[in-house]
Amino acid sequence: MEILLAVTIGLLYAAGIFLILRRSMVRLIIGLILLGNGANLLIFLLGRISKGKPPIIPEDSKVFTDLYADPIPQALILTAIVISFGLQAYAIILVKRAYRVTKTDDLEEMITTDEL
Amino acid sequence: MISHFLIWPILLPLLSAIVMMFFWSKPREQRVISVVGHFFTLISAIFVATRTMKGDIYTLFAGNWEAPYGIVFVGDALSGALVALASFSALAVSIFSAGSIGNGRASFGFFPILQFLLMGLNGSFLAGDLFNLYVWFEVIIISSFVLITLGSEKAQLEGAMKYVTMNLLASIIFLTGIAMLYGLLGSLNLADLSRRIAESPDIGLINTAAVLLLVGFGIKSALFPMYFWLPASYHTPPAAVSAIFGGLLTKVGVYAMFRVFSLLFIDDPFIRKTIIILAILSMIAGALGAMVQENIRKIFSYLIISHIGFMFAGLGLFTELAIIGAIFYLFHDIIAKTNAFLISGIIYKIRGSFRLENIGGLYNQFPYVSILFALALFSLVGTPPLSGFWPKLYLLQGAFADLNAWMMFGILLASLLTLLAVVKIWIAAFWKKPQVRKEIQERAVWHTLDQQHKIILLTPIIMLTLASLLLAFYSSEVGSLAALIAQQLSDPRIYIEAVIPTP
Amino acid sequence: MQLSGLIITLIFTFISLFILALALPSARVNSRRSALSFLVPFSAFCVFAFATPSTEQVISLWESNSLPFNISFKYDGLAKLFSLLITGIGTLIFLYASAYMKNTKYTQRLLSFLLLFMGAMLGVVLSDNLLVLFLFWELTSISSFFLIGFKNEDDASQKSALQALSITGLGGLAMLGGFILIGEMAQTYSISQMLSHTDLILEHPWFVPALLLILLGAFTKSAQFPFHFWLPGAMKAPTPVSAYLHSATMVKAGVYLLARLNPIFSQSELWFILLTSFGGLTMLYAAFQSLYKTDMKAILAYTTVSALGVMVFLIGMGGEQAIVAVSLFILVHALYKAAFFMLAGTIDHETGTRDIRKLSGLGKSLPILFGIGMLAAWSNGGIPPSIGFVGKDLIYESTLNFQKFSYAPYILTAISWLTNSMLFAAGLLVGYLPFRKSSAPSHPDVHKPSLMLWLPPALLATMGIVFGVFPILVEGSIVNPVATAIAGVSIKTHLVLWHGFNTVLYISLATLSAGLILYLFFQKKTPNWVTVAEKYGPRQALHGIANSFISFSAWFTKTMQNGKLRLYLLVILSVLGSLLGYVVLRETTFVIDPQKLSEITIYEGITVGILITSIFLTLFSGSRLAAVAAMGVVGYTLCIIFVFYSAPDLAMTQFTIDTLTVILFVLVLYRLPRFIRLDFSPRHILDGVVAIGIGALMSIISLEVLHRSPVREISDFYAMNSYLLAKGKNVVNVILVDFRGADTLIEIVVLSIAAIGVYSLLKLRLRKNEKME
Amino acid sequence: MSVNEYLYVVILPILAISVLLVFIRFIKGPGISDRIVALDLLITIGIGIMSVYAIVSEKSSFLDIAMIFALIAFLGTIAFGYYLEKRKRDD
Amino acid sequence: MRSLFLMNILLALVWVALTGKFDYGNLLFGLVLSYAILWVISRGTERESYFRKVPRILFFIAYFIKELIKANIQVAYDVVTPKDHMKPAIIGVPLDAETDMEITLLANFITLTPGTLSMDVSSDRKTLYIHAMYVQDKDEFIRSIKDGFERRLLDILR
Amino acid sequence: MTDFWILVLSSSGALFILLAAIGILRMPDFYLRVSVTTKAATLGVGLILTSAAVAFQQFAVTSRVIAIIIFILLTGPVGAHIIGRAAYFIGVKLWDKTGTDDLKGKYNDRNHKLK
Amino acid sequence: MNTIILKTASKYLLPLLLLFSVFILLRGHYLPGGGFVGGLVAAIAFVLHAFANGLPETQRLMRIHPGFLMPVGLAIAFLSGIFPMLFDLPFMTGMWKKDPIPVIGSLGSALFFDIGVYLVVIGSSLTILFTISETK
Ligand code: NA
Ligand code: NA
Repeated sequence: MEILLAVTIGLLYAAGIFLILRRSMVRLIIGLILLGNGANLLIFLLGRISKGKPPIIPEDSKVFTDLYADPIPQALILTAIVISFGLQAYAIILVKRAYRVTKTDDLEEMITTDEL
Repeated sequence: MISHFLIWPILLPLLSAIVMMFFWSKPREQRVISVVGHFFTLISAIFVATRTMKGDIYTLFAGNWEAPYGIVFVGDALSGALVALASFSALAVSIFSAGSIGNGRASFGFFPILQFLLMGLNGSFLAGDLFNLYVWFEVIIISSFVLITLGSEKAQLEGAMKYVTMNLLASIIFLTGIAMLYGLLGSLNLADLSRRIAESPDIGLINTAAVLLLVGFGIKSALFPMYFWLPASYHTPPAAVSAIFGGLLTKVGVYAMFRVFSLLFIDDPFIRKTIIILAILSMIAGALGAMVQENIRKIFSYLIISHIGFMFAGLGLFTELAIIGAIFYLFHDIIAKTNAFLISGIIYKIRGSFRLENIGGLYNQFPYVSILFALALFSLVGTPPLSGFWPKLYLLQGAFADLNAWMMFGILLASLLTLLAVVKIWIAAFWKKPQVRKEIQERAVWHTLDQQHKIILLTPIIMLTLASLLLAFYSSEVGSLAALIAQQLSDPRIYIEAVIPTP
Repeated sequence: MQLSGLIITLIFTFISLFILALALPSARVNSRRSALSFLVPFSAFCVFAFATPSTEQVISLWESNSLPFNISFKYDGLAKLFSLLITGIGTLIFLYASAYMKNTKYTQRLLSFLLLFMGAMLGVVLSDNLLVLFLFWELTSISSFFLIGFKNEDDASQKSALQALSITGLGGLAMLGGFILIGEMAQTYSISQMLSHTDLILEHPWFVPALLLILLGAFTKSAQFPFHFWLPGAMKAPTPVSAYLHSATMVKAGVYLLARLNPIFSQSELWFILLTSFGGLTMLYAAFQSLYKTDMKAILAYTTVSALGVMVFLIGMGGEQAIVAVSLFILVHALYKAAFFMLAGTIDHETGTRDIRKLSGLGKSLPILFGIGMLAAWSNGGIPPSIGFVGKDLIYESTLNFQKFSYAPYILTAISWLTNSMLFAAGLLVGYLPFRKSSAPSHPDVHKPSLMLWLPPALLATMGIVFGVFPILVEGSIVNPVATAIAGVSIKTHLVLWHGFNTVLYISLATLSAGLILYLFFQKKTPNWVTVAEKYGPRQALHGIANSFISFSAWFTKTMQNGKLRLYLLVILSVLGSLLGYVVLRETTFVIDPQKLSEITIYEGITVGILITSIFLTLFSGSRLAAVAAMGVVGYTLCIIFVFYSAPDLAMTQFTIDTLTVILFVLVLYRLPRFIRLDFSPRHILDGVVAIGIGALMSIISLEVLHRSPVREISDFYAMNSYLLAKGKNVVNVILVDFRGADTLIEIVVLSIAAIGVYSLLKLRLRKNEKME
Repeated sequence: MSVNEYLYVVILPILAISVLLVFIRFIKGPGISDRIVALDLLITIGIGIMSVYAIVSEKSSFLDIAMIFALIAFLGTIAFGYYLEKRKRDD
Repeated sequence: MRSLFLMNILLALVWVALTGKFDYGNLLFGLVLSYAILWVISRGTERESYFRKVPRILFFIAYFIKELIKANIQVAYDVVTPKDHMKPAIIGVPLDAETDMEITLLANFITLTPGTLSMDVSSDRKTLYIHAMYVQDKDEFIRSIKDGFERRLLDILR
Repeated sequence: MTDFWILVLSSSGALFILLAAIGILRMPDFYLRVSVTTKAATLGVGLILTSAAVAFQQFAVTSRVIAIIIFILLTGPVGAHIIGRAAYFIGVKLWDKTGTDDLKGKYNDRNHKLK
Repeated sequence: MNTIILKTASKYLLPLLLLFSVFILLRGHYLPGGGFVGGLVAAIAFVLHAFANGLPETQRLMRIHPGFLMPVGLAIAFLSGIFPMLFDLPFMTGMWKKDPIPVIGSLGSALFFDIGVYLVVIGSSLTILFTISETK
């Protein structure tokens, strides 16, 4: 399974990168979101995966009696997800505003600030 | 040493921001709270700095969970100094903003976000945990996103598209590096990581993380060839925003590089060499860019890139002299760049434009202000005995010790080109006959301001120039502080021992 | 010793105070205050005149504890000569300037910059520490920039100031590089101490670059060919500035530096070759050019360049006679050149022109000036009994006795003779031609200049004769100590005006006759090739280099920063990909050990299959909404994976956030245009290669990491203490609100900022006057 | 065969096949509305899978995720409906 | 009616608390018990309708489940067999239901049974448009809806 | 006994879900797909959830199951209604064998008000 | 969207979802859930209501601007973070009331912190979504 997930991670990165290299702002944002997903999955995978063992202490005990999945990557991803949500929301709205103001979705037409 | 005081430079901006959010659409109250908040933050930051510069390293275990289990805030000499400098620059910008940011932006969160930005900066400097550093970085970038687009002018939005994209990419790369390190070492605490890396057999894999962080932080600090977002965007927001960005944002990347590459990644010749090459190319590429720009803020923007190269050069060499040079330059650059952009703001108020062809005549019209500006600008250049000169001496010595001719060449060439770029500004904006153009005339509001308002706008520049002069005047002391920092950076054991004492 | 330190400190403090005093009050003319400013250089002059130089003593004022930057001074013969010139001529210049600039705006600004400049020059010549010297050196460049550009609204002034600063700045920084090199080689930046470590420098592999860098600094400052052109250009400055900077002080800083470092470098063959060739070329070329100038200041500028060439040439030759010759020549030249400049200035001041073609017969109306001109020309020409005559003798003596290579005496003497002849002719053009009897005087009823416009040059010109008659006045007090300092060994010569009829005297006579001939036949119409030489000469060459450098900068900047985000990202990602690729290829083994991996069940297979399909759907969908929906599916599938692998909190959050993101998109999307069609282009291949490359690297790296055994120390701590210490059973939540609660606090800050950002992006509409603040 | 095995061997595969089938519809479309319905159905099946998973792994907390799924799938559908309505109106 | 319902639940909870046995069986028993008690004490008052409605609701649920299964089988047959027997149509059904609650519940129940889908309600709230899979005869369909779900639903709600 | 109910409930649930899945793939037009899927899936998921309640036999689990079922019953049809009507006025075609269309022409094109 | 069916449903869904969100918030320390998800669910409840009834109606219902919840939540989180400092404990140290209470479990500063998170999440997501829906 790890191999499959590793390949998926690779694909998420590749797809994200391919999309951010496009001219359309919408694709750009989607690409960034895919990259974010890739990074989250990477944290998850590299924190090692284990099936059916949520890191929740059973009701009747005070410590784990069984094996449990590493909770740290989960907490990290959770934080990362929420943060990316904020950033993505902002980016999406930025795209909307930029489109309204510049009248184009084509990033190659937004070059005025780079001119001498 | 457990020390509550480390948290105040983080909490005070947060507190001020929260209070301001309760005064959401009351710009007048916000301006006062902003300045007061920044002032107290500065006090707390100076408190931190004066303690850390004695050589002790202070820690604060958030939640009372000892390292490496909880999040630890660490104040060593570098962190302390940067917290103080950042808070100082922020106070200057805050005063400037109080005088220059109109009610439009002020009633849409400008001031709270300025506080959040400072909070993020101070947090980054004090973070002793890699993931915590990531989160602080996010605070910084989102605040900067908002500040850079606040107002939604066309240029702002276009610049922000690039700024946002590249910064988000950098964050993702950073996060990827964190994933690698956690996967390999099972820890996030910097000291703990350092300890584990020293014993790890997987240095090869750890180097991939090093590369990821190099690129991630490289983008954030506008290192060649990852700087594109900077000249595309820094000249678009209000001058106050450019100032705090120019002074502090890229520096956090530099700081993070220093922290991570001193503590975590052991000496890998390939990576060191890469850093040196990119540093030299930054110096030159940035300076070349500055040479040909016609917009004051763009000139400064490119100079940021060029001067980031100086700091990275020190990091790449990583000898004591080189680190001293880089750290000293870092201190100097925070002050000088903030000041430069604030000056551009005043010039805009006077002439209504940032473009050189629209300015002129300042020297004859405002001789004393001009001399003040000249001091600031020549500090930026590094004309001896002003502050930028001293770190370069260390760097040149360091480069010689390494027999690195290219680096010496880069530093000297970049210095020369910086001089020429600034002189170009001087001639065009200060000497040349003033250009009067109808279409920009209405934006030149200086003459409509009352005396008090003008003083508010000039105060931060005087503050920063004085600070710059102090850096120069006490160059020997600053050098000693930088030497202390270099010593702390060169020996991770000091840091580790402070954070996770051996029982 | 302590006393000298005190005195030097006092002098600098004094100067600084006066700079402030002049600069602060107002920009308006305040002639009384400006007139008094001459007291500063004058009192300093007196101090220097009575101070006894010492070759041994170094006065240390301040030591840096982390840099080799020690403010230490040394007052030896060389320093004394220059200090006296700087303050002495400075005094006269201040007197002259306050008269000359009487009705000009911003006189005080000029005087304060002059003072600043003077202080800097004193610093240069007194410093014993190379870095301190560099500091003052740069200050002279900066202050002269302000002086040359004094008429700051004038286009030509701006240009020449920029030109001067560019060249001296270039040289200065090169010199700094050279200083660092030799300082580090010798392990000291003290010039005095360096003298005992010359072997360390000469034997270092980087000796040649170090020498070249230092020479670049000295040559640019002292206007050696091919960097000479900034000096004539700098004549845009008001005449007092020209007189000060370009006769006695700034341009001689380069010569000073060469003289100062001569003991260190003189053993090197390269030193000799470079100094004599550049010096020789400069003196000939500039002297020749001076003959074809019509502006008095231009003539003087070129002769100055030529004279600087002579000095460099002499230092390069070395040997006792040459060193003595240069020691004397520095003094001589300063006296007559400053006089000439002030003379030119006064003529200009009274007649309004400096063009020698428009000036004639002034001797009648301005007899005093005529006298000054003649005296200066006397000295310049080396006609007895002027001190110039002594100097010229010494030059010829040194060239005649030079034996380093065959024919050397002939060649060197010939060059000197030619140069001197032309310089004499040029001197006549300035000092005699405008006053020469004329049937139609150009300015018959010109005003008599005020006292301060003629007294200073008159004093200087007279001194040239006085010293000639009594060379003893300068012999022991100046020339010998200077020569000793330059040579690095004790020199004691005896200066005499009259050596009898010898070869040297014949050559001197030949010089005078040749000069007279040149003067008489000097061509009013400049031959074409002279103009061409200037036009396509070094100035054009350097301008061309500078211009192509700027074009290159522009091209480079535009190419890098072409505005296209795609390019930016591609560059960044290529850097990432190649660095990462290199490290990964170097380090990884590519072994997959199935033992360490878990098996794939069919559900997981299907889940991942859907995930991958959705990724492709997102990639290649032509419809935006479909792409967004597919992206949503990607998130949902991840969520299922989180469910499979024991992360319920994560699954919940991922699912919620994914949906909200899709909703956000949906709310925004209908305002956006449709996708541009995804036509295939070569760009896609490039992008694809980078994308797939990095993707593959990520896969490889993750598999590699998975082959290492995990470290669970911290997780185990959390698991153990989650309930016992933090009273929660959902460890993930306990991490979020307690173990790593600080992260969460920051995170909600991020969310708030993002919300404010969205709000302001959409709601804020600026009023017109608020657009840029 | 225990209940768990049965769920594993029979029920989950059926659900997995259902997911595949629906996903084919999702890919095929043709219209955006078809995709939305397919997505909604996918999530609904996801709730089923999670319930089964909860039984199999004896962790009732998966039902919580199911709850969230149910809730949000609805919001998604509403949002898409909103989009379709807006888009038409603004064309 | 509402107060009675609340009272019923409250009493059941009190029962659970008294017995201290917190599970569904006990709660259900408590509900039935308190229902019975309430019914006894409310006989003859106008509040009696509550006690008529509860059985009706139960009947309605049974009816709904029956319809659900019946229709599901019909659809299942159609879905599984290759030949399509559908005869779809969109039919406007005139409504007797008036309040928001009535209309919404009706529409939802119709949608929940296979083969029918409530498309929309007219602005005047007089017509419910239903997409149905098997419409042999329009009037027959309308009648089946009105007599089936609508009547039973309104019986409960009114 | 418990196991039996789990088997029955989960099997029938899974079958209904499969039915919905086949239905969405096989049905000729959008409206028919919605028609088929909403209820079959709702029913199927409801059954599976019930089997979970049976399996755990805990108060907390059962209440959650009930909550989810109520929620699904409440939202499923509303969602179908929303998406169905939206599809109608963006012009998603009806199957060509569709008989009467009482909605035809009743929507106001501008504000989507239904006459 | 102009449909009574959705409007009616949303009227009942809103309280249901809000209740649910608080439930999720409170149980987070023991079972999956917590401030984030809880806040998001609450936000979704209002968003649904807004979709059905139009934004003005929802805003009228909420009475305050959702953005106001952000400083309130931040302030609660901030205070729960500095509260321990009054007792000379480091920033954000968890402090607990001795005896647990039902449903929630132990009452402690972490819970207040989570409530802060909850409010900020509601405030920010609603601010984002509402602003977007409001703006053309
Ligand atoms: Na967190
Ligand atoms: Na949580």
